Parts: sequence; C-alpha cells; structure tokens
Amino acid sequence: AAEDSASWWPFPVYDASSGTPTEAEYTPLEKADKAYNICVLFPHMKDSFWVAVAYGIVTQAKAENVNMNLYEAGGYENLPKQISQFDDCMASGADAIVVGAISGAGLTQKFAEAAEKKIPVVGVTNPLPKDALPAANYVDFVAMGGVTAKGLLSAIGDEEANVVTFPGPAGSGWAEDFNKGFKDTVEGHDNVKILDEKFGDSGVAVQLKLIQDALQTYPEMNVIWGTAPTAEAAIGAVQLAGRPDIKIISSYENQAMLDALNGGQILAFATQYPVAEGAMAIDQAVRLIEGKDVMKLAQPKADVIDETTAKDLNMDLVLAPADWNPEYSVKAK
Amino acid sequence: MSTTATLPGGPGRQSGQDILNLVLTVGLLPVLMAIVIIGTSLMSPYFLGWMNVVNILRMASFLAIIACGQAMVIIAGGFDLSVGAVVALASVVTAKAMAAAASAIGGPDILAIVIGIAAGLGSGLAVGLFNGLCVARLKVSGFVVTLGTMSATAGIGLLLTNGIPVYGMPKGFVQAIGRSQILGFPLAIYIALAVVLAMAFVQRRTLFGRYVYAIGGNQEAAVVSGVSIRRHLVGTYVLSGGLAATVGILLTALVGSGQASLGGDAMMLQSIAAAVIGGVSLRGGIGRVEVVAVAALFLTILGNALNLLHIDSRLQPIFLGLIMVLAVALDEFSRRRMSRV
Amino acid sequence: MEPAATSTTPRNETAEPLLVLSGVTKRFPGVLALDDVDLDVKAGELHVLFGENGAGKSTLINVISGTFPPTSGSFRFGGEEMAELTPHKARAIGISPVFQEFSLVPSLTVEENLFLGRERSAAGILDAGGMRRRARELIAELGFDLDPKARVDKLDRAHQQMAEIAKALLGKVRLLILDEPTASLTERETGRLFELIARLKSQGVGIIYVSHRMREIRALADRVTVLRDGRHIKTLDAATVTDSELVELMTGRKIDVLFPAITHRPGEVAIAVEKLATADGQVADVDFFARAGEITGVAGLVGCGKSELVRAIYGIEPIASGSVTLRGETVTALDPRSSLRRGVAYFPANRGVEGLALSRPIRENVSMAALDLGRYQRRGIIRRTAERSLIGPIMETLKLRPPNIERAVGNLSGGNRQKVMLGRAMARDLDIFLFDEPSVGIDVGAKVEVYEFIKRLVEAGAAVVVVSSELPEVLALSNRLYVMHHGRIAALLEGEAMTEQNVLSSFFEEEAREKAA
Amino acid sequence: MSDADLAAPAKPAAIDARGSRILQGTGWARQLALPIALVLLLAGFGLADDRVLTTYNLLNIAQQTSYLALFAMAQMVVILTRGFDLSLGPTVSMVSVAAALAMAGIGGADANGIVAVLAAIAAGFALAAACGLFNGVVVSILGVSPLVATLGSMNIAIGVATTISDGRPVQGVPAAFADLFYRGSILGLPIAIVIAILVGGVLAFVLSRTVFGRSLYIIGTNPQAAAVAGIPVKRLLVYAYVLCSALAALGALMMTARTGSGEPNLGGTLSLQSIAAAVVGGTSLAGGRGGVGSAALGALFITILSNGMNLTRIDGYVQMIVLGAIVILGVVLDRLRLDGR
Ligand SMILES: Nc1ncnc2c1ncn2[C@@H]1O[C@H](COP(=O)(O)OP(=O)(O)OP(=O)(O)O)[C@@H](O)[C@H]1O
Ligand SMILES: Nc1ncnc2c1ncn2[C@@H]1O[C@H](COP(=O)(O)OP(=O)(O)OP(=O)(O)O)[C@@H](O)[C@H]1O
Ligand SMILES: [Mg+2]
Ligand SMILES: [Mg+2]
Repeated sequence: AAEDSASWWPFPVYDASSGTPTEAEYTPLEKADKAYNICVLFPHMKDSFWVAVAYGIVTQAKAENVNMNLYEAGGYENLPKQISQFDDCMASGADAIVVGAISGAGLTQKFAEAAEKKIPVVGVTNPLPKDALPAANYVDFVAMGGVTAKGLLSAIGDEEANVVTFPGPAGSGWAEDFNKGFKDTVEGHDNVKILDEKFGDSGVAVQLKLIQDALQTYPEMNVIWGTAPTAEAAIGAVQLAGRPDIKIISSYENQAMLDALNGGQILAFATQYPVAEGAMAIDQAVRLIEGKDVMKLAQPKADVIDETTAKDLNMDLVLAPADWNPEYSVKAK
Repeated sequence: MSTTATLPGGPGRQSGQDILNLVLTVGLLPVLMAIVIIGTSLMSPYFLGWMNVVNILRMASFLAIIACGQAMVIIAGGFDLSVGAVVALASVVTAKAMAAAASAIGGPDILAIVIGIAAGLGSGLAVGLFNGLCVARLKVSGFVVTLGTMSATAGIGLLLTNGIPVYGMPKGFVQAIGRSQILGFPLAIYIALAVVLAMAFVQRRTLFGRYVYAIGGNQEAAVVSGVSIRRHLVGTYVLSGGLAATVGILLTALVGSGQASLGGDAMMLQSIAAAVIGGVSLRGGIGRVEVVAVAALFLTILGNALNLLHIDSRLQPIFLGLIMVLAVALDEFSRRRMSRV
Repeated sequence: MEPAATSTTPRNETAEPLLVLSGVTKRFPGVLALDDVDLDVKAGELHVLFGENGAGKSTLINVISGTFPPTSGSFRFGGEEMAELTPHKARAIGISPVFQEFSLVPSLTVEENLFLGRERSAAGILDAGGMRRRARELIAELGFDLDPKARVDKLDRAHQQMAEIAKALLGKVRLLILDEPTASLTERETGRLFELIARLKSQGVGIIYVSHRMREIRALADRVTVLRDGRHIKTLDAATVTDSELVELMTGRKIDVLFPAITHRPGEVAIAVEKLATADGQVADVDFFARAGEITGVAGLVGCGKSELVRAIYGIEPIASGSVTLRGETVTALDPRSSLRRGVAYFPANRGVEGLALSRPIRENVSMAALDLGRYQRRGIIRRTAERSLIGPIMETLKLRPPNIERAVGNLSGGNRQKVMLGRAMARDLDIFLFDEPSVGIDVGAKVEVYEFIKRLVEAGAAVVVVSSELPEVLALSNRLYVMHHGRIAALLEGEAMTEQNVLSSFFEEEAREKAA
Repeated sequence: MSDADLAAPAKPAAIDARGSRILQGTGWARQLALPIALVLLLAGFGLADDRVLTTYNLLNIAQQTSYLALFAMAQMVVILTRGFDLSLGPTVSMVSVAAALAMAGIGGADANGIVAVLAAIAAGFALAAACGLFNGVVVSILGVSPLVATLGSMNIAIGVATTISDGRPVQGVPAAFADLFYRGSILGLPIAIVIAILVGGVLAFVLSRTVFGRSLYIIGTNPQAAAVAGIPVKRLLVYAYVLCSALAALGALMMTARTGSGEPNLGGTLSLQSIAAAVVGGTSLAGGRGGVGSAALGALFITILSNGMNLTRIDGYVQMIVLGAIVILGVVLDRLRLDGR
C-alpha cells in the first residue's frame, strides 16, 4: 500500500478553536525537528473504524519521522485500563500522548496530571469536555447524527418514515450524542416518526437480537438507524424477515458499510474521515511538543455517503487499505 | 416414608413418584416461563407472532447449544469461561478458512464450506483440548485455566482479523446454514434440538455421561472405582469447545461475516447462568441438559419480552436481574418444600 | 473380568498365599504411614488388621487396592508381582475393597454406584436394564434393605455402608477387603454380613478385615496382624490369642475394662420432649426425657429416627409439632447457637460432614463452638494466647496424638478426630450432651478414652444422651434405654430390664403391632 | 440443613491432605512462589526496557496495584465463603455515578469540600451496602447460588448505574474529593497506596484475629459443620457480602477521584479481573483458603504483567495472549511446586 499522506492535504475542516466552527483547511508539518516519542491510546482496535484511525496515525508518524507506540484498552468497558495505560505512557517518558478517550470526563484527572508534568495531550476522534486539552480533533457527534438524518430526509422526500434507532451502548456518551443529533434534526418533520430507541452493545450479535425484537414489536418500522454493526446485522435480519423495503442507515463507517453500500444493501452511512483524524492528531502532537501554532479543535466535516456520493469519495481518508495490518509501533529513522 | 423406599412399589405409586421426581428435577422453571409467556402475550400482540416465535427459538438455540457444553463441564466439577471467546475464534477461523478455500479452489462451494466448518470446529475443539489437558494433566482449577484461555483465544481471534469482519464466504454457506428453513424453522433450531437430545442421551445412557456425573460428584470415589478421570475431564472441555464453535459457525452464517466480536463475556455469563438456572450444581455431579435448555429458552424469552413490552433499554437489566434471582429463589424454595415431604 | 481371573492362575498357587506383601513402606508428607510392613493373606482366610487409629490400616488397604503405589516395597497377588496397579486393574483381578471413607458418588443412585467403573456397556452405551436386574439380584442376595434407585446422598451412613459393601461384591472377588464395615451397621445387617463372609470364605476368597470391635474379631478372625505406628508388630493365630493380649500389643499398654463403671446419680430432668414430630416425618409422637447425672441411651435399627430425635433437640432438624423443655424451660425456635448457650452440645455421627472443618487446625476446630465466650474473644477479637493456652491442655487431657494443636484436622485418624469433637465439649461450660454414635470408627484405646470422658461428664452431674447402633455400648453405658422403631418409642428399659434380648424383642413387638394396625 | 449441602460427604482425601500440607511446614514454599515469580518478571521487564525499574514507574505500578488489590480483597472475602461476587464491577460503576451525582447535587465543583466528600461517601456506601445486603440475603437466606444471585444484582446495578446517570459521565467532582482520594500523599506515598495498605492491614487483622474472620474460614471449609457448631452462618454470609460491596465502594470512590467524574462504565470488567487476581494469588474457589496476601499478590502480578508489556511495547492482542498464557503458567507452576514435595 502507498503509505504516503501527501495526497490527503490540505484537508477541509471546521476550526472550532474559538468555540464557533469556521471553515478551514488543515495542513501538517513536513517533518518533526526530532524523533519524539508519542504515545497513543485507543479504546480498542476491534473494528475497521479504529484501524482506520491507526492507519492515519502510523502513516503520519512515519511521514513526520517520530517514534510512536499505540496501546488499546480492549473495549469501552475498560476505562480503568485506559487510565493505567495513560500512567504507563507517562512513566515510559512520552513526549506527547494522543488519546482516543473511552470517556473524556473520566480522563480529566489524568489530563490535569499530564499538564502538570508538561506532557502535551491530544484528543482524537472521541469527544472531550470543552478545553480539556491543548489540542484535539473530533467531529461533533451531535452534528454527525444530524448529517445522517439529513441524508435520510433527502432520500425519502415526502414518504413516511418510521424509525427505530439503535445508537449503541448506553453510557458510552457517543451513542447518546449520535442519537440526539439524529432526533433533533428529524424533529418537526411530520413524515418521520421515531418509534423507539434501543441501546445495546455495538456487537453484531447483540444488535441482531435487538433488531429482530424490534421487527416484531414494530411491524410498521421501515427505517433502521444505528451503528455500523447494527446495519451489518440488519442486512441479514431484514432479508430473513422478508422486508426488503426497510431502509438501513449507519451512523458511522467501516469496511462492511462500504461493501454494503456498493451492494445496495444499505441506504447510506456517515463518515468523519477517521484516517485524517489520526493523521491530524499526530501532527497536532508534534506541534505542541515543538511549541508551534496548533489548531486547538479541528472538526472534520462529517459527510453522509450514499450511492451517488460514494464515487467521489477519497476512500484513503475513510478506511485503511484492505491489505494494511495495524502497526502498534513506529520507529523513527 | 422410609418404607416406601424399600418396596418396589406398584405401577401407580411408581408414576406418582416419577411425577414428583420430574417436578424435583425440572423445578418451577416451566411454570415461571408459562407465566412470562402468558403475561407478555396478553400485553403484546406480537409476542406470539410466528416470526417472533421463530426468532426466540433461534436465539435460544444458540444459547442452549453453548449451555449444554457448559453444563457438562460444570457437572464434571469444572468451569468454562472461554466459551464466549471460542465463539468469536470459530467465527473468524471459519470465515477465513472458507474464504481462502473458496478463492483457492474455485470449484464447488460445498468443498469450501466443508473446509471452513471443519476449520472452525477444529479451532473450538483445539481450545477445548487445551483447556482439558491443562485441567486434567496439570490439575489446575478449570476456572483459572479457562480464564487464561479466554483472554488468549480472544487475542488470537483479534490478531487474525484486527477486528475487521471477514468476508468472502461462498453465498451458499450463508443461504444454506444461516438462512435456510425446514418446515418454517431455521436450521439452528434443529441443530440445537439434536444437540440437546444427543446430550440427554449421553447423560443417561452412556459411559461418558455416567462418568461425568461420577467425577463431578466425588472425584476420589471415581478414582478408586477405576474411572479414568483425565480422559473424561478432557472430554467435557472438548465437548464444550466444540459446541461453542458450532454456535460460532451458525452465528457466522447468520450474520454473513466472520466477526471477532461475536460471543464475548455476555455469552459466557449467559451460558453459565442458563446452566445454573437449569439446576446444574456448581459443586458438580448434578444437572440435566434438557432442563438447561429450558433455562436457555427462559432467559431468551425474558429478554425478548422486555423488548416487546417497550421497557426502556436502560431499565431492562434491572428487570432481568430481579426475575433471574426470583426464578432461582422460587425454585430453591419449592425444592426444599418438596424434599421435606 | 473372568478371563483375567483365570489367566492369572499360577503353577504354585498352593504354595504361595493369595497375597504377599514384603517391605511395604508408604510415606505421606510429614508422616510415615507404613514402615516396612510384611503381610500375607491366604485364600479362604479371614485376616484381621488390628491397630489404633492412625496405625496405617487404611493406608495398607489403599496400597493393596491400587489407590496409590507404595513408596517402596512390593507385593504379589495370586503369585504375580503387582506393579503399577490401578484401582481399575485391582478390581478386574478380583481385589475388592470396601473403603472406610466410602467410594460412593453422592449424586448417583445406589445402582449407578454399584457399577461405577465397571458398567455393562456396548460401544459406550449403557445396558441400564441389565445392570438394574443385576443390582436387584445382588441386593436381594445380600439381604440388605436398600433401594437400588435411591440417591446415595439421601441415604444415611448405614445405608451408604450397605451400598459400599454391595459394590465390592458385585464382580468376581478373590480378595475382599473390609475396612470397618460394621462401624455403622446394626445387629441385623451385621449378621447378614457375617453369613456372607462365611460363605465367601468357604468359596476360597481371602478376606482382610479391619475392625475395632473385639467381639467381631473373636467371631471371625483366623489370624490377626497388629499394626502400630505403621509398623508390623506381630501376626497371631486368633484361636490362641486373648483380647487383652491383642489390645496390649496394639496400644503398648494394658487395658482391662472397655466400659468403665459409671456412678449414676439421677438428678433433675434436663431434657423433656413431648409429642415431638420432625418435619421430615422421621420422628413422630415421641415422649422422651433425660436426667442430669445419668446416661440416657437410645437404641434402634437403622433409619428408625433416633439420630433425628437428638438432632431435633439440638435444633438442626426442623420440628413439625411437639415441645422440647430444657431444665424446665420450654424452648421454642431451637437452633444450634442458642442450644449451646443453654449448655447443650451435640456430637454428630458423621464427623467429616457435620463436625469438622478438615483443612483448619485442631485449635480452631475445638474452639469453634465457643467463640462467643469472653474467654476466647474480647469485642470480637480473638485472644489467641488465651485460646492456645485453653485448648492445649484440653487436648492434652484427651491424649491427642500427635499432640500438636496447630495441625490440620484432616491429617488426623478417626479416633483423634473424635477427640477433637470431644474437645469442643470442654471448650465451654455445658451440661447436656447429645452423642450420636460416639464410638463410630475409633479404636479400642480411643473408645476407652471416650467412655472415660462420658463417665467424667456424668459424674460431674451432666445429662448425657447416647444414641448408638452398637447394642453392647448403649447397654453397658446407659442408665435408662429408649428403644426406637419407625420413628416412635417402642420401649423404655431400665435397670435389670436392659438386656440385648429385651431390646430385640421390643423391635419385634413393635413390628407386630404395626402390622396389626 | 439445606439439601444442597447434603451433596458433599467426606470430600476427597487428596484435597484434605493438600489443604493440610499448606498449613504445615511447607507453607512458605507456596507463600514465596508468587513473590519469586514477581521478582523474576520484574527483572525480566527491567532488562528489556530500562524505564521499567525507575522509581517513578515502580510507584506507578504500586498505585495501579492498589485499586485492583482493593477489589481483589473485596472479592476474596466472599470467595473464602465459597461464593463470589459478579456484581462487584457494576457496583463500582453504580457507586461512582451515585457519588458524583450526590456531589453535583450539592453544588458540583464549587461545593464545600467536606460536605461534598461526606455526601459522596454517604451516597456511595449506602448504595453499596444495599447491593451487598441484597447479595447476602439472596445467597444465605433464599439459598440461591452466589453465581446467580450476583449475576442478578450485576444486571440490576448496571441498570441503576446507566439509569441514574442517563448513560453519561457525571461531571462536577470537587477538588477536595480528588485531593482526599487521589491526589493526596502521605510520607511521599500516593494516597491510593496508603489506603490499600491500611485496608489490607485491617482486613488481614479481621480475617486472622477476629471471630468474624475465623468464622468465614470455617464456613468456607465446611458450612454444615459451622452451622452445627453454632456459628450464625447465614448472618455472617450477609456480612461478608456487605463487606465485599463496601470495599468495592471504597475502591469506586478512589477510582472516581482518579477519573474526576462519575462513570457509568467504570467497573465494566472488574468483576472477572478481581476474581482472577484473587485466584491467581492463591485464593481457592472451593472456599476456606486465601487471605489478604493472596489477593494483593495476585493484583500485583497482573499489574506488573500488563505494565511491563506496555512499557516493553508488546502489541495489544499479543498482550491478551501472553496474559492468558502467563495466568495459566502461574497456577501450573504453583501446582507443580506443591506436587513436587
Ligand atoms: N492422604 C494422606 N496424606 C497425609 N497423611 C495421611 C494420608 N492418609 C493417611 N495419612 C496419615 O497416615 C497415617 C495412617 O493413617 P490410616 O488412615 O492408614 O490409619 P488407620 O489405621 O486406618 O486409622 P483408623 O483406625 O482411624 O481408620 C495417619 O497418621 C494419617 O494421618
Ligand atoms: N430401605 C431403605 N432404602 C433406602 N433408604 C432408606 C431405607 N430405610 C431408610 N432409609 C433412609 O434412612 C434415613 C433415615 O435414617 P435415620 O438417620 O433416621 O437413621 P437413624 O435412626 O439415625 O439410625 P442410625 O443412627 O442407625 O443411622 C432416611 O433418609 C431414609 O431415606
Ligand atoms: Mg482407617
Ligand atoms: Mg443416624
């Protein structure tokens, strides 16, 4: 695979550093001054979404020639583990830490400690409390939920839509935000009705059960909106139930979503360009270490991808190449 | 009372005794289940709909198959925490092997399907064998061994896929195993029925079943009676691994891709819960797979009913927990009352 | 099984005894259980192993039946060297042990246990019908009152013992090993067993027999081997040796009388039970009383409910109706804790299950029932020095061997385990004692000590109830003797009337009365 | 007597013998097995990466261990009685959220320090006590197996935690709270370590020197004998579960201070982890064997392993496999050492 980030830039974002998002373009540094040690923390590496973020991180770390070590906590239920990993990062003498937070609020104490120790921390992909960190980049999940809603609204026109939402695990924060964005946006459209919200772990098996139960509870349901595993499970469930009329929308992207979209099995999915997020995070970290100018909060412009827009998409920024294997560390040359 | 035990007894008394025994072994579970079913069907018109019934049975099938293996392990005095991870591993291995075989051989799908299924089953059996050998040869507690293999197996599953779903299985696999129906019921239900019946037979009528009871009931007694402990202990873990892998394969066919996120802790805890609610004693030596299957059905119905009754998903666990405890507490209570008589 | 038995028939069988042990040694961590033991058993002979608790009898039996290999030494069976013997192989060549700690699986039925390890099967599938028939046959043949379909954990110890014996006699037997088989059998079953033993002997079966009951040894033995501290002391011809000689060889000291002379000085009524019925129906409509300063015996056949009676008084058997009055105070809501507070102690028959925490030290097991006393704790904190200095002397008076109260109870022999139980009675001030089978499984020396202990209690003015299946014991000890039958009191015998004859006849009268009713 | 207890007459002699051997002269071998393995492990990691053995990292390890050790100790208390507590993790989540809500309720970050801390402690311990009481009553009085009872309360606690927090982290934890339970230090030792050592010391004293502790061991070794000896088994079991939950609550407050917010997912996988730590350290699931030392050692072992792997940059999935393998290896070595004597 061409592990070169040159074609990604400049990348259009909203610069939300000041609070109100303004359109901007992100361009990273050519090279870091020194081979810094950057520690990266992920909630997990169990789906292609986080592999995509990792791809961005690894590629950009190589491009800027820094050392990078990546740790994953094994899932969203492992906040204590991520906290320990944060400690281990500080203990291992990292020059900066990039964190995809399991819970932004849950890491506030750690952020404060890192600040005391003058170790810059960059937030990536997962939302954080306002001003928690010197730099971060993530989409506004509420906005991203809204984007999917807009996608749905434009697809159905005046048709009736009876939606059951499957936002993801209760208590995760992001699931609630996605859901809120979706709900807020469809509000006021009389032809869209939200029948129920079914929170549940974002694994295919759990989602499948929820969907099957919903198919029974709400025969009038004709739109399934939820996480990528929801959509994946829904494809089979809908076929089994003999309901090809049901539209499926995913609130985020992964390889399966792309394939399903190409196969015509889902209506649309949203993307926040995770590869670009990873790459920006590394660059933000290097800038912080070097004391250079940094965009405090970069928000990729979330897009909804459907059959028509899929062709124009720079897939390089959405998913890692199929043959790319995650690398957990990068050694500077 | 003690005199009745000594007499062979006429046929009438025999059957009375049998009914009592039946109630004693099966307990209140079916009664409770009936209450849940009737209650829910009164409140939700969809509950007894054909599709919903099929759904419940399908989901219960998966749980029942795993719980059967789990029950055998627990009856022999062990514990298998690795079943959830095995489901995931088998799913991934099946999908990978099948996809690889399909693209390498090209020829008829059936060959690739068989290779895939064999690989998936093999991975489960291998994990089971490893568990069994550690427990039997090294005499380490099953809990700790399977705790270790749970972590390692999950790690291998993820390492193989990086968490990315595995595609490329022949369409025939998904159609034939995952979505095909016989007399309106999906294949999984028949497999579960076959497994439960076979295991019930094994428990009652085979040496293996008898020895599993003996080993769990009093290992020392089994040793001095000349029962070879190791072989049968290993057997239970291999069985459990194989059955978990079967579920992994069935789920893979159902969702259409190999997923390292299938199974997991939830499946493991549920299988243990089904076994225990189904009357399997954690101290070993006691339990019947058919009751365990009923318990699996009960748990599945419960989850389904809560969804159909529009209970907020955040409140659902509270209901689930309370009802689970209530079910077992009532059962325990009735059992005590019965044995008093 | 059959071919194995025939193929091992050697040329010189007539010359060599059935079983020959030479220099067998077995070492457990910290214990030399068998020390260079030589022994031989001839076909058709009943060879008694005699020795104190912990002398190594059970260990020897375990070695012979392949449970574990000896540390050194060898043995021959039927003229063949037994190397790498497994329990399975042992049974297959006709070595059939009846273990002291039963080899039964509690959650299986009697019938399933009988065939355990030797199931009749074809291609791994059991021949249930065939096994059931054979089990019924065997039980009928043995004359045991045993239901083949009963689950073993629902049986009391006596019936478990029957199942264990039946299990040993299921296959082809050439050497039968009985480790205290009568410890919890009553006269009737014991009689049956003895008939059986005679029949087996006449068929040329060799028998190793372990018992602490002199009467049985007298009645059965051809030769007696005395073991002490794991060493072979002497093998004697039973016909020529006297009891006191044997006991002296065994203990290394002289014991003149087994049952001590106890001065009974009846005082106030300590326990009065009226119209008592237990919830499980094992006891019905029982009137019973026991006085201070005397021993009240309770005799009865297996399953007659005599254990349940004392267990109900102590508060571990739910009561359906009736009343229990302790020292004039009618007690409702009985439970062990309040019973102990009222000065009532109970010594269960099954020490392993209900008495002792085997992996805990002796000290803790002794003080276990008295931890609520100020002597042992202050505000919930255990006074360890005080505990040690209280328990140490108690176990010294009881002649605990080895005299180390920090050892785990699981390491002790039967007699010493019983001493730990007795120690509990001395750990707090009690004056009502309920003994369920006080001398089950303990050696003559220890028995004497237990009886002495009971004597001391009674003479100090305590009320003692002794429940026992060993008639000579209750007859010799008691002042008043209740005979129970099917949960009811069949007779109350006192003074001269307390004879074996009267006890047995009261069973039969009661039986006849029930038949008539 | 409950009928469940009838199922175990004289337990295997081999096990008794093993138990007793541990109490005799060879106890030190077992005591030292894990510490030696720990030192070797640490030395190995130290060779692989020179940052492992810095004071900073050693303190880091000690601090991480404190939390897990607290939970392992909590778990150990009930494991001693032949139980375990699957609801421990969710209890931690529930307490975390409840404490944070209580503090937010009286003014959040600006609240009076002492009042806020007291409110958090009151809310946290009250909820934990309720959960422990529920577990204890269901296990001891209703006679439900600990597995089902705590699986039930696990679900209930999850439901409560997500419902009262609305599924989001609860912010507004005042600085005084974080200072008390996380930031503070005594004699240069971070407060978490100090608390863990203090609690460990007190608990060790309670277990070995009080009537309550002694009784727990006896109940775990032979519940029937304990009942016959007049030990109030049911009451003490309830206490044990309440103590377990209370210790979990303390850990939860410390973790809440560490995260700086109430987290509805805080305890996610802690139940199994704490059981693993206790068992790896040598606590026996069969009851009656274990202690503060075993819980602490197990926690230290697991922490060092994952810290070492993080610092020596072992990949995530490989870490899972290594962790699994080493957990098994640890108990196997332990076992072999015991057999070797
Ligand atoms: N598995 C074992 N591990 C350690 N020590 C043991 C074991 N089995 C027996 N012992 C010890 O070996 C010695 C001999 O015990 P054994 O059971 O053979 O005595 P016994 O003669 O049968 O006594 P009893 O008359 O009480 O049955 C005792 O000191 C006992 O504590
Ligand atoms: N023929 C039989 N077959 C199977 N079980 C029997 C039989 N007769 C009695 N029992 C069992 O025996 C038990 C009653 O024994 P119980 O404990 O009352 O005896 P006991 O009076 O204490 O006599 P002992 O003290 O001699 O054991 C009951 O559990 C009953 O089920
Ligand atoms: Mg013996
Ligand atoms: Mg009795």
